[in-house]
Amino acid sequence: MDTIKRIELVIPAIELKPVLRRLEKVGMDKYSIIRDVIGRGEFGESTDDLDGQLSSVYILTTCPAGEEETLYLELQPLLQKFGGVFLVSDAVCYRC
Amino acid sequence: MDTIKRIELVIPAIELKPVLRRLEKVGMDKYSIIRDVIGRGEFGESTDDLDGQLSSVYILTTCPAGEEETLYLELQPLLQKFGGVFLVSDAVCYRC
Amino acid sequence: MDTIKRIELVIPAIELKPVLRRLEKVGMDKYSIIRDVIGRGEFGESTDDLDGQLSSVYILTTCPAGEEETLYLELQPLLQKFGGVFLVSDAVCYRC
Amino acid sequence: MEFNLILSNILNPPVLFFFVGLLAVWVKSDLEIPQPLPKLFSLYLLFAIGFKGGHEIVESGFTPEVGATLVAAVLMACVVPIYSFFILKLKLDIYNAGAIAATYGSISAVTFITASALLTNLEISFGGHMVAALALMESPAIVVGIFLVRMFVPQGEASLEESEKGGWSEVLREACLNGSVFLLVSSLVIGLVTGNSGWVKIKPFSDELFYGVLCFFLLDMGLIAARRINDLKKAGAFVIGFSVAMPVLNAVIGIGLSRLLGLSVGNALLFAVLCGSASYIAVPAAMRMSVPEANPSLYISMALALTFPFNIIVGIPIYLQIIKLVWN
Amino acid sequence: MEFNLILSNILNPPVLFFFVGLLAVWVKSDLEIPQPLPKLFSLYLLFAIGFKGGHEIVESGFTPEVGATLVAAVLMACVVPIYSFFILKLKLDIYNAGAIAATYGSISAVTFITASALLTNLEISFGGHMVAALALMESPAIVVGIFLVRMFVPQGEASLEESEKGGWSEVLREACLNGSVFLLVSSLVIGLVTGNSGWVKIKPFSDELFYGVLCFFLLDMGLIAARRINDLKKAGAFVIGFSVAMPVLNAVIGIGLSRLLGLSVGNALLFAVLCGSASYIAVPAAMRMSVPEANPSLYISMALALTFPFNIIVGIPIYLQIIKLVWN
Amino acid sequence: MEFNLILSNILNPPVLFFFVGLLAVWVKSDLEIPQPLPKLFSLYLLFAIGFKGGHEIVESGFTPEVGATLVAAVLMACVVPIYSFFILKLKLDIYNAGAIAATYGSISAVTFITASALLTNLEISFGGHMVAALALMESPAIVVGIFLVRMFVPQGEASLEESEKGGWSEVLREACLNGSVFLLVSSLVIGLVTGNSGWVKIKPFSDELFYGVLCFFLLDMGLIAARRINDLKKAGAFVIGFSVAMPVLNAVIGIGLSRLLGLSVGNALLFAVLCGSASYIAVPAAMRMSVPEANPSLYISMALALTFPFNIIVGIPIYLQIIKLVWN
Ligand SMILES: Nc1ncnc2c1ncn2[C@@H]1O[C@H](COP(=O)(O)O)[C@@H](O)[C@H]1O
Ligand SMILES: Nc1ncnc2c1ncn2[C@@H]1O[C@H](COP(=O)(O)O)[C@@H](O)[C@H]1O
Ligand SMILES: Nc1ncnc2c1ncn2[C@@H]1O[C@H](COP(=O)(O)O)[C@@H](O)[C@H]1O
Ligand code: NA
Ligand code: NA
Ligand code: NA
Repeated sequence: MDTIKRIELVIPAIELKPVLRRLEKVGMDKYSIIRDVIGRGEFGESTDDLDGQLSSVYILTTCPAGEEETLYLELQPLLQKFGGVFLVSDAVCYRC
Repeated sequence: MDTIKRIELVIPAIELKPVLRRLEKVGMDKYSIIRDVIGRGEFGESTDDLDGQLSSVYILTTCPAGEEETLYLELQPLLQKFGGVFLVSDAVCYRC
Repeated sequence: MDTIKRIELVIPAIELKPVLRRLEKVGMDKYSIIRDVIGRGEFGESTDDLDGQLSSVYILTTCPAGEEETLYLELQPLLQKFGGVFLVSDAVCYRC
Repeated sequence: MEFNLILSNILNPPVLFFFVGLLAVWVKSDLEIPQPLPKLFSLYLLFAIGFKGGHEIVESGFTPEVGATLVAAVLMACVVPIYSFFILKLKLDIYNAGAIAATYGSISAVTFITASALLTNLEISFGGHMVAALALMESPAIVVGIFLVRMFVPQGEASLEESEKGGWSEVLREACLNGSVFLLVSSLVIGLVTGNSGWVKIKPFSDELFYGVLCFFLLDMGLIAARRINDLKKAGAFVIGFSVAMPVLNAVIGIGLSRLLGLSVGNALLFAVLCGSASYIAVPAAMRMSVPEANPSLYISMALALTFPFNIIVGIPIYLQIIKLVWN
Repeated sequence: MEFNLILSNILNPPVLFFFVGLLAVWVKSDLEIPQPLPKLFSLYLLFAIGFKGGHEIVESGFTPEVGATLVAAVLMACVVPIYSFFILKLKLDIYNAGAIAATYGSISAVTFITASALLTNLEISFGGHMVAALALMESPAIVVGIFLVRMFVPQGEASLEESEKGGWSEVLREACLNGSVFLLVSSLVIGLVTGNSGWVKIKPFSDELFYGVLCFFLLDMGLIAARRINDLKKAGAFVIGFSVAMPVLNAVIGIGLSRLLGLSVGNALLFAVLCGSASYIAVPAAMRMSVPEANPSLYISMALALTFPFNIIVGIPIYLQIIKLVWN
Repeated sequence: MEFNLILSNILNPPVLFFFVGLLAVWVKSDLEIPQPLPKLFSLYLLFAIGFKGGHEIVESGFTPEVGATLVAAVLMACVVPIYSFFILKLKLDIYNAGAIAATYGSISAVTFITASALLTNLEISFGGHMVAALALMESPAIVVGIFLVRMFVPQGEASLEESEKGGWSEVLREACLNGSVFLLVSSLVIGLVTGNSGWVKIKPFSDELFYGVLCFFLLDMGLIAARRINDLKKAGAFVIGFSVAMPVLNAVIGIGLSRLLGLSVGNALLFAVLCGSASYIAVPAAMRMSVPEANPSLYISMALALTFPFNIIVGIPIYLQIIKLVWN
């Protein structure tokens, strides 16, 4: 029952592997992934038509307060280059 | 690194287009969509059997504090008529 | 426009039915389900290869403050045995 | 005799797979066919039946019988929802009465396909234009149903809807352009214009796999129907009675019309099945949008969990038996 | 001679596509077959093999050999997990020993299918009742495995489980009614009851596409097996040795039994393959629920990333070679 | 004459289904083919075309013409992006110029398949090695495109990219190992090594369903192309002109080369189509990673919403007409 940070990422599907590598690097090795996310952002529309190479994935993970900064520093170059969303909110974790 | 409002919608799949039109109308033109959501609400069960016409979609978007009201006013007639969920929570946006 | 608790669960797909039964038991009969979630947790990797029997589902539901404890007590044995995540955050519900 | 027909209908693999689906749910097996596989099967079946219909119209030509059948089809699709509505209004509110009426005025492509598989089995011929009749009967009931609701609902209540949905033209457009109808009609037209050379190349795909895909589709229908049957437990005897009696009534009227028009046995059966079947895809989708006040789990479940199995299992052979009796 | 058989087995397109899958992962190609396409292929293969089996039982009739084979099949499915359990308990905890024992007592339908494809290739006949044996061998090991775990785990620990899962009847029901077994048995029964008329209509679908779909399915199996192999890096030599030695042992026992029962060469190979293969779908799904304390990535990966490729690539031709030597 | 060819091309069911897809979007029908069904169709088409190509190379043998064609193919795949780049740089920034150049240097498998379907229709023969040419032409343009971008972009800007993406070896690996190329080449090799015995078993799957699956795939392409056309509204006349003029130019150069090499009419058409088509899958996927500064909706939409329909509808018959004129 800890108060933790709940991190949400929406990133291009083709960036999933490098992003997970960085998540694990900073010790956030528990996460959930929802694939086939579509939407619209600064880089235009993200769809799953054709081969799905423009679709996005949604990643949910948690961390103790403060560590979200570490992750952000790690991910920032990727986010800047390939786009994506990085949201942090507060939550209480009963099991995670 | 702004504090923003994080808006979650769960609406009938067939209402996706009109809802997106209203999102864009109020200037929330960045969003993510997860399709094939099922569940249960006031209007009964939402499933994706048959042709999937009863399934729902989940929409995630963000806005500066205060603007969620504008969106709600815009969506309220649709929500009332076709059902759906409109949740708002606080988040810190590192990139969105 | 009530302040409510927003509950997120990530559980093994094969546990969906018993979990929903318990949700309904404690009166949380409005929820959304996203299937085909993959990820990594304490119990190792959750994938949807083969027949998908190791994939997870994500459940989103809401309740008045305080009732999350009731749900947690109900779900705890399942979570302990089969794994899964139970996160609670604050939200404002315009319609849910 | 009749029992024999029912048996030979039931011993068809596709119908048996429908039972497998029902059984799987009843014994709580975890068998399931996840989306979009059912979608694949239904796209395939619409494609195959449309293409074959188009091809066969080329073979047979456009005769007066064809014309008369198509006119009768549209007529039935408009009239059935009207009398259904007034029957339903006896016990249900206007919204649900309108939505259910539209459901029964429209058709079920899979019921049609199952009937045509039985005919092929029994070596009774039928015309490709019956597919055109199928296509023509899908949408009119939607328009009639919505019209009836708007007629009978007090003015004020319906106003938001109009502005939101763009009124009649929008409804008409959506009724005629839903994906299933569009694919079916397109395939029919392509089957028509590409003639024999197109047919030869498509046949191994659209004809020879047909039976197998139909088995899988009916397996899924069985799974869904069994799950939906629960939705009807709360509904009373009226609703359940309607779901079984209405198809028979409509089919018998269809048989009468077929006799008047001098249709062949095969065409008469398909026409009866079109009249007697109810839509659980196109119409529910339209009603969900246009009459959101009605309860989808009611009208979908009636069409899918009662009328569909009834037609598939006993309706089709009974209609055929009646036709055989009358025609001889 | 033996090498020749291995080669002609490997040069089968389905086996080659398995290699393509392995290779794709090793060279880090982004080739993938997203869900539910693998599910479609497996539903299709179960349907096709069940239907054909049913059809062929009609052709051949129910002989004493058939009865004896089915009894032997259930016997092996019960005995294999028992001796496997005691071997595994030497190095592993009771939960993992039970789950792995169940895995090896059950069967892999795709290994069976690949073996039957090789037989068809070599024009060696086999009986439709072997599919019934396959179906009968899928579930007993689940029950035996769970039973062994409950026997050997101290009382207190298992109590929560019982109350949660509803005890034995629930376990038995789930073991016998998992989706794969249910579809396989249903298709077999439908193939049986619809006889030749059903077969003729289904054949183009279930028989002629079989090889192509098997290629795609094995391609996917290759992709998965290659990814899973990493899970075994941490597992020691005991686990790896077990994954290869156990199938050979079980297959050889199966060959002995076949000889005693006087089975034909084709049936003996299929029986050996059933004994020697391990389940990576039905059993893991059941163990995940009933023995959550065991590590799924261990027992799935053993069956899928070691035993399956071993059987597919060298096991099947070796078993056939042994049978040929003994039978002549 | 030429008009006649265009007509007989258009009256092919697959091309007509492309129009159905376009039409469905224009009339706002809700017809759609959800993922991963399009993925299934494209996996199937690559498998089928690869396997058949491999089989036919066995039949025909490796002649000098084959060798010359393959060399010419790689040459064109390297040269086209270079001159395209300099043309594009006149109006666009370096990133977009590079990405679009790569797109046009690579090929579209479906355009190739549609052309081969027309040839089969007209009973004009062509060699299995053209599939090898297709495979060889898919990737070089990716490397050339990235190389051009790196050459012309000021040093500092590109530095992060290198470190992130692991430099050239990584790019090369990904270019050669993307899923489509990998499956195509694997199927070709398997078709080669399994010879006639493999072909006989796979043919009902890979050959006889081909036309039907192609119809569904082109239906989906029509749906996507119609939706993408909006992305081009903002793009100017230069971009639109390039999307139509470039394929013609490249195809004509391809025809000239074919003449020099003495290719047959069928092979010349396929070579022209390879040169004239643009990639909307493999290359965009690579460019999205390697040149994220370029706008995917621009280069995908050019290739998919303009060049692809142009080739499918009028390009292919025009190229064939030119070849016929020159060859006679
Ligand atoms: N404010 C936002 N809220 C939710 N999702 C977003 C938001 N901005 C971007 N996205 C998602 O992230 C993807 C990439 O965004 P971008 O890099 O801005 O193009 C988009 O396709 C959306 O799915
Ligand atoms: N409280 C809730 N929490 C999460 N999802 C909900 C909730 N209420 C409704 N939903 C979702 O929204 C859909 C439509 O809700 P309704 O309009 O109330 O029938 C349902 O099918 C659920 O998927
Ligand atoms: N901290 C977390 N944040 C997000 N998802 C998680 C987290 N921990 C576990 N999960 C998800 O829950 C599933 C089961 O977790 P576990 O029971 O810990 O193996 C995992 O496969 C993940 O999808
Ligand atoms: Na009707
Ligand atoms: Na075994
Ligand atoms: Na090209």
